[in-house]
Amino acid sequence: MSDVILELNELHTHFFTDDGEIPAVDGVSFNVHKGEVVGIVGESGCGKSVTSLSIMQLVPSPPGRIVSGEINYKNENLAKASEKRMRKIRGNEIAMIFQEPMTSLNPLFTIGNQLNEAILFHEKVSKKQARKRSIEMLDLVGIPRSNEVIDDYPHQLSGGMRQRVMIAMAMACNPEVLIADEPTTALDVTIQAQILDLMRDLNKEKDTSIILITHDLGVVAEICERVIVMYSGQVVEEGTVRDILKDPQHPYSQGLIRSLPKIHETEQKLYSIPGTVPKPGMNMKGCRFAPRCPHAFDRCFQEDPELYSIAEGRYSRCFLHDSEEGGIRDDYETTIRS
Amino acid sequence: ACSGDGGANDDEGTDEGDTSEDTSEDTDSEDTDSEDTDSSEGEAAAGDNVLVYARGGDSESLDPSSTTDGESSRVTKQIYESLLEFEDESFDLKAGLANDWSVNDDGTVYTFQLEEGVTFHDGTDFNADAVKTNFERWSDPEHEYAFTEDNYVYSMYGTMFGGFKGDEGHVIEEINVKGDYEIEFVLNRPLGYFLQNMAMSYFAITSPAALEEHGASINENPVGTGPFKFESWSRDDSIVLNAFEDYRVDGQPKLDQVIFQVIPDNSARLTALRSGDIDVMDGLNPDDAQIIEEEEGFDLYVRKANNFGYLGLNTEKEPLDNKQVRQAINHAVDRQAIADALYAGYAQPAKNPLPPNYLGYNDEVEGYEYDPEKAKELLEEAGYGDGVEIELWTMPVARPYMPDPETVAEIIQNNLSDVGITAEIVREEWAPYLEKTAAGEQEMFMLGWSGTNGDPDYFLSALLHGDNAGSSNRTFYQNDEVDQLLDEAKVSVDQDERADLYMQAQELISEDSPMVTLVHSEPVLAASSDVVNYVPHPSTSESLAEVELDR
Amino acid sequence: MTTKPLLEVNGLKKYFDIKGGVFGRKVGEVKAVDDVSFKVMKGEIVGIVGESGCGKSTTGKSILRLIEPTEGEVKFEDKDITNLSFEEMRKLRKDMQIIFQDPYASLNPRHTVEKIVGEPLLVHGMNSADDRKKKVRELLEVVGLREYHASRYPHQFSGGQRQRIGIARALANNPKMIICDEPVSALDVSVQSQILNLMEELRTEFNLTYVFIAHDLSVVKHISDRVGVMYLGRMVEMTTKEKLFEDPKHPYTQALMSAVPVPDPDAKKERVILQGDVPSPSNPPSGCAFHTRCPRVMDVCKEVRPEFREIEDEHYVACHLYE
Amino acid sequence: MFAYTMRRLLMLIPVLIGMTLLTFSIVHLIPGNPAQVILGEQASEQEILNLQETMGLNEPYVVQYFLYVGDLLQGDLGTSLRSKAEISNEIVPYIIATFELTFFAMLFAIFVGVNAGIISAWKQNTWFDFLAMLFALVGVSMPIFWLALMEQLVFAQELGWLPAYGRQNSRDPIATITGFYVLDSLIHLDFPRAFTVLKHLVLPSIALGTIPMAIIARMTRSSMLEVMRSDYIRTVRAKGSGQFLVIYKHALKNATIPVLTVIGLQTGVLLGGAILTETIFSWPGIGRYIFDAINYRDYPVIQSGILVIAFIFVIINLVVDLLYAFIDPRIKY
Amino acid sequence: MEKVNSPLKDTLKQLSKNKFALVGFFIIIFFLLLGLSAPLIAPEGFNNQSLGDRLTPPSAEYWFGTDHLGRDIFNRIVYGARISMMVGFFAVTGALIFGTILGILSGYFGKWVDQLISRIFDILLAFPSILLAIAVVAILGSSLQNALIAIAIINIPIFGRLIRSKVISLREEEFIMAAKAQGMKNGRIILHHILPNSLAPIIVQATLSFGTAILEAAALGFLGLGAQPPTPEWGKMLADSRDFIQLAPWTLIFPGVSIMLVVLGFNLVGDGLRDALDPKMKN
Ligand SMILES: Nc1ncnc2c1ncn2[C@@H]1O[C@H](COP(=O)(O)OP(=O)(O)OP(=O)(O)O)[C@@H](O)[C@H]1O
Ligand SMILES: Nc1ncnc2c1ncn2[C@@H]1O[C@H](COP(=O)(O)OP(=O)(O)OP(=O)(O)O)[C@@H](O)[C@H]1O
Ligand SMILES: [Mg+2]
Ligand SMILES: [Mg+2]
Repeated sequence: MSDVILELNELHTHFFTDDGEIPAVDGVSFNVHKGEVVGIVGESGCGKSVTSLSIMQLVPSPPGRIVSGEINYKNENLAKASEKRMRKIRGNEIAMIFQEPMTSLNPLFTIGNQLNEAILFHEKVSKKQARKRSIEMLDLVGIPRSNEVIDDYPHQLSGGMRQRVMIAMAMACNPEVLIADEPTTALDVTIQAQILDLMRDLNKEKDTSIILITHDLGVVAEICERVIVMYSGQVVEEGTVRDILKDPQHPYSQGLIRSLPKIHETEQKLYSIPGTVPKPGMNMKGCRFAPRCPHAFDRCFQEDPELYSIAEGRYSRCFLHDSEEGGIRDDYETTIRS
Repeated sequence: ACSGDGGANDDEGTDEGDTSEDTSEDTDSEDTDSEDTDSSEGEAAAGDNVLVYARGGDSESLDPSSTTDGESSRVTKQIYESLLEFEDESFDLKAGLANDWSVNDDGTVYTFQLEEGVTFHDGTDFNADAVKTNFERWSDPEHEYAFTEDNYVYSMYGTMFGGFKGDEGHVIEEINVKGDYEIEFVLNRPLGYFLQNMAMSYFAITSPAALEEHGASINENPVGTGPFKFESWSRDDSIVLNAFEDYRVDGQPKLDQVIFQVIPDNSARLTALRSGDIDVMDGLNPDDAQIIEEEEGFDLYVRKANNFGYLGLNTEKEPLDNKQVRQAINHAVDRQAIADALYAGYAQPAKNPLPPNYLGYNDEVEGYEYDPEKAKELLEEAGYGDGVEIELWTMPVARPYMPDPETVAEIIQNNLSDVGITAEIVREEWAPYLEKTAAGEQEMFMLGWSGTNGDPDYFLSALLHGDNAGSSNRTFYQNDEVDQLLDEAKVSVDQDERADLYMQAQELISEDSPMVTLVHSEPVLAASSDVVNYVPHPSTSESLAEVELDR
Repeated sequence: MTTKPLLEVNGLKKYFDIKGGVFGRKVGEVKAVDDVSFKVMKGEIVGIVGESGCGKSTTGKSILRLIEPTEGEVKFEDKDITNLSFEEMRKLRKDMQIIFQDPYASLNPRHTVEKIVGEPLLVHGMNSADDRKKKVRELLEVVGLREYHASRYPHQFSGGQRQRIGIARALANNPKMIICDEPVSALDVSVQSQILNLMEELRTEFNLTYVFIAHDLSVVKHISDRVGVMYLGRMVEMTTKEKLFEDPKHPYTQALMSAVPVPDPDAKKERVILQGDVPSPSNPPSGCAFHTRCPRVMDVCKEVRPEFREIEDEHYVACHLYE
Repeated sequence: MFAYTMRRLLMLIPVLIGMTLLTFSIVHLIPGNPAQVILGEQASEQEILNLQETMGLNEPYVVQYFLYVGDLLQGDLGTSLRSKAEISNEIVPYIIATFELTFFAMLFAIFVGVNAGIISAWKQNTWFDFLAMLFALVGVSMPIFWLALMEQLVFAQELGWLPAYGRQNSRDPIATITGFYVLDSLIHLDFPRAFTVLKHLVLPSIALGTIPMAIIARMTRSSMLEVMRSDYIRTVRAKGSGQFLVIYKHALKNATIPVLTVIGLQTGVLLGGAILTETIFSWPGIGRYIFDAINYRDYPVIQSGILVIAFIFVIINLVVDLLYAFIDPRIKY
Repeated sequence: MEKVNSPLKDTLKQLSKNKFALVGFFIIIFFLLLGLSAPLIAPEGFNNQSLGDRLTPPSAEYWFGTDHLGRDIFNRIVYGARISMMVGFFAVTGALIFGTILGILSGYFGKWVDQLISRIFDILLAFPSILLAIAVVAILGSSLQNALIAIAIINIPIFGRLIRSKVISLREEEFIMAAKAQGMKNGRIILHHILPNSLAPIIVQATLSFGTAILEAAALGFLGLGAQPPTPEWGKMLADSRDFIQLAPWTLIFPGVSIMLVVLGFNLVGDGLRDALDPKMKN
């Protein structure tokens, strides 16, 4: 595998609200390699967005704050970086696109204006040059009539077009890492297919690392190489796409995959994970998934399981992998990742 | 804050400022282009000889005859002159535009000799024709200068001369021009106060040429013969008058300019005076008089009383139809307390429905002492010993004779409750108030009367003559004896005889007590000590021709 | 399954006016539903899929006359309900129910569960409070909630639980048919299956008929007996789910199916990526609405609107390819 | 944009008709005979009748209304009963005086309000935010006439820093050109005078502008906070923008829309508040004009004054609406 | 075990955490109690003239000094609290009732009903409110009661508009659609679904309007168009004392401060309520 470009280490991001402290990201660690597409999946509220915002240092503050942990980007800890430094990095080195293409563009400025900005922030070019680049970027993301669209306002574009604009904006300065937070959730399937196609191409062409956040395992299967499964602010499993989808290890991942209706198979009854996703900030003793877990035993309710390494690049946060418990795969060495 | 040393253009500036008597052409030509040079002129004017006179409200109109508004006559008094004038501090007569006058024996023909060589501000001559034109304009609604279509109304003329041309009561039969400077008024019956009328500021003479020129906008372009000529008027803000160089009296006016500044808020006006922004302020809050008196550099002026406020008692309504009840109420009201509380002492408790310095004022009348015990006795006698409820109508607006009617009502209410009369305060808007009190719907009510021509008839007949019941006589007081006395006095031209008749009337009225005469207010004014020769006239408008500034 | 249709929709149209111009007059229309016809048999689950804005919800709501259809006929148990009076329709609502997509917006935030579920009972004549209380408990039980939930407010529930409350409310008066407007699309995957299972159970238990609207093909496929595919306010294909998924006829259906991402890294499939965007329903293309994006477009498609025809047994398609 | 403008203009018609109806009926519902009021307590019955006749008060209401509207359409507001002058001429200097005052009051309100709002939003939950918002709340809780009086007490009477009345130094009246004294002084290149005029504007502008200022500050703050939370602001920041640009380019423009509405509505407060402030500060503006007219029952003036103020208010709100369309490209018609 | 709270309790809890709102609440309670216990605090009443003690400065005997009729300003302020509270209450209630009815009619039924009502609101709102109030009082005559009516009238379109827009947005909500789908009648939908859900903004507006109503009443009183003497209405007290600003500033300071405090109290609570009811404001 090529070099690690971004590494999260025990990241804790908490929200300090009237109702108490909410550990939205509760010790997340993973890394991203150069040119790789990493997927983060998990149900709503499990902390995917907060994780990505933390990387960008864009967690709404107050009430949110990175409490501890490191975000190492090319040997620099972004968690400690100054706002000035972050401004240099944002958009230039690490770019981000968001879930809602409808609201993520400022309705009062033209597409061109907003695209130029992305370039002008980071490069010393004239307005004219920036505009030229912007048009090129629009062409790159497959927007027809780019030299007209550039003077349009966001409301004149469809959702898919706007998401393309967002991607163009993110790619404008050739970032090393592109974080895409549910880029297709708001789009129709046929449009989603277009966007995923586009992202795949960009990844190939520019060798940009992509962190793709989604709750759709299908999307993950389409374009990701590696997958991180999150549950309630924590990483519960990590592995390659094939590993996760074909051979999930964590009971949560297992349940999740079994509960999907399959389009190419017919089954009478769907599997379903009992119970509901815990509310963040609730009583957090023991494994977060224990109350819904079919394998749960006493220890799960007492102790917090660690992220066990169960194979090369393969991790799962479950006591079943603990040699002491005689876990299902106790032949793997159980080293603990920091 | 006077911003003018005027260094750059002192040529023109000082020229005009210092030598106000000579070179009339010079200044005339300057006047025509005064628009452009106004700021430099302003600076010159801002020098020493500009008087700023601040008052609470703006003039309604600068056509003196078509308004009854005191703030208007305050200004028109400077611009216009009448045939006769009042003496400085009284309603005694002196020469005005007419330097001599006479009346025939039966009091129906008045002849006036007019001042010669007088010009209006527009340069035209003043003469007998001008006088005739003015009187015709007022008396004849069809007259080309009557401007009836533009809502001009000459109500003061109607009141003073018994109506208009063609009306039954109209007293002026004909006006004859006897020569350029002699004019004769023929009356159809004698009128005891005809000459008084001629001195009223309302009947001042406007230039016929100006009437021709300005038409119905004469009210904004006044042209008279007075000591000051009109310069500009910005509504609800200021009226600027400049000295009239050709004024008929040599050496007058002494001022270069008078500015009438409107400052409605009493305390703001006082502040302005104390900071030197203005020179004279009308309508000083009586409570503040003390401040002025104590403060260095300011003088307090007291205007003689020319009005009185009263608590009317509707003599047709029970229990007020009972004389004893009316007398009881008279005894119950503490006039001195009202004078003190409301006017800080700048008012005299009133015992007659006539201001004290008037012809025929009867000082012998005893009046009613503040005596709650007596009042209770009287009530007892009248059969209301157990108390009685009476409505007390309060006027909703402040008038010169009653600057704070609400407070007075409250005091009276308090007084009455002391003697067992429960007064319920009733409020009506001003127009309905007047309408309803005229219709006699009220029981007790507050109102007052201000003098205009300084003649007792204007007070006594209007308020207490039986013929006027239901219009200006709102107490519905009717005493044939009184009526007869008033009628006689009205047509007599012998002033001593008149005085005697009025005195008798007052005796009777006091006994009948159809009203509680409250106080004669004496308005107070304040001025900077720089102001010299300023004499407030009881009629509220005085000429500023002789006023000087000594800075 | 009986052959008698419970619901019959014929030529249903719903046009929304677009206001504008100087006088705020009507300047155009959104053809949200444009001539849709289908039948639903008793006891059947008919799925309707299509992309966002294609008129699925409008169809569902028009059937219930929650919005007044512009044109067309809706027959419920052989009775044309498009002309019923307000009061008649109100009574009929006992038999026809709807479950909404958004579990957060479809429950009155100020009412307790008790009131939410009990209210339909009240308005349809169950006046005794005790009876209602009992029935509410029963219903909660049926949808997998507890008795103590009755006194709570919607905001105290998770999305899945809320959707259960919505279902309980729909079931209150033992309806014959329920229109489910994307009942699971707002839910998390792990909860989605719970609800789908529940709905299937209820269907057998209460002998219900569903019109199941969704945009997720796999969900529709899982639950439906027959499936209709909509595009731009029109039904383009409708058949049994087996036929549809094995042998989609309409090029749009084919593209749609290929675009659905499958959570299987090994699934090798031929991808048809459609070009361009969905046209606006206020200005739909002439002829076949899909012709602007169709990979197999012919000249005739631009001119003539294809008829929605039965080309095989129980297989309806609106496409010129099959003429 | 044209269609939008036209539509907004056409929508004005029923409002304007309603306004004339309302002003007309208000005035005719006021009890009391105007002739009586004009002539006062010392007038005779006959005089009152005569005046009534000449004033046309004896016509039926419907006739009076149509005469009124007919005149209005020709720009004729009637004649003042009090001054006998054409109201349409007479009213102009009053309107200008009020304009000058409200302009500066608004300027004060917008400048201070918007900036305080921005800083508060930016420094949310700091002591500045806390104080500014408390101050703003006190500002909206204060009776403006009381504020005016207190200003007079403190700054004019006790400290003597600022004049308590009028528009200018009364010894030295300006030669008006436009009627806007500040402008006129500048045209005359008379800077000391401009300064004096400005000094006269300070207290009344503050008195009048305080409530709008407070409301604008609060609105700006909450609108900014909301905008700052929005997705597109996050997008701008994700592009690497600095705070300043985020706030003054992206956020402010978006936050402006609700603030504009408030500004539009606050002009109404200003115009209404003018009645109170203008009397206290002896400002010869339209508020005082109307108030005096009410006391005098000068029907045509009350009618016209209220109508003119409402008309100005409606026009300002129209302008605000058009500004929206200018700022927000989403508004098409 | 999770606590079960109704939305109302949640709001109150939220509100009680807001220090500003608490302060406001206490101010209101203070003045309310002051007004209620006026006869106890000032048994001699508010109109006890003692002309000898005119315009005495604050002292141990007269805490807030006396006015131009020698009346104890403190007593008058205490009684004035009653009036202000009453004005606020009746004006707001009146406006609320009529505004709600009109707003709901207009919002729920739409079409010409909406057109008519909205146009009327437009016209009323085209006039600066104080002018409209002055006009109404001019018609009805100056009295506290009429001022109250005038204030209610000028507030009707404010409530009406608010409720109309709320109803229109609610009408599109799915739960209203759901209620219709259950077969509910319009009356029930309005009463049980629309009204309770429009309550939040109405309550906030009502609280804030309480404050403005007091201010408006004071303004009318100040112009002499509201309460009539000897009613110790604060605005009227200010008007009466205007001439004594240099001589006896206390006659102006205390009534003014009282008005400001009460209004501030309502604004604080209104603001707090808004924050508590608006989830967007929550952190
Ligand atoms: N501004 C905030 N204030 C308080 N809590 C927040 C805030 N933003 C996020 N959270 C909390 O952090 C948790 C994680 O949120 P996050 O947005 O990362 O979820 P997610 O995995 O992206 O979910 P989704 O799929 O819905 O986008 C949530 O449960 C939420 O309660
Ligand atoms: N009340 C309305 N007024 C105007 N247009 C409407 C209205 N309701 C829906 N539309 C339009 O009708 C079309 C169909 O809407 P509908 O809600 O039926 O789509 P849908 O298929 O349910 O979409 P989704 O999957 O997003 O729920 C859309 O273009 C929408 O914009
Ligand atoms: Mg997210
Ligand atoms: Mg839908």
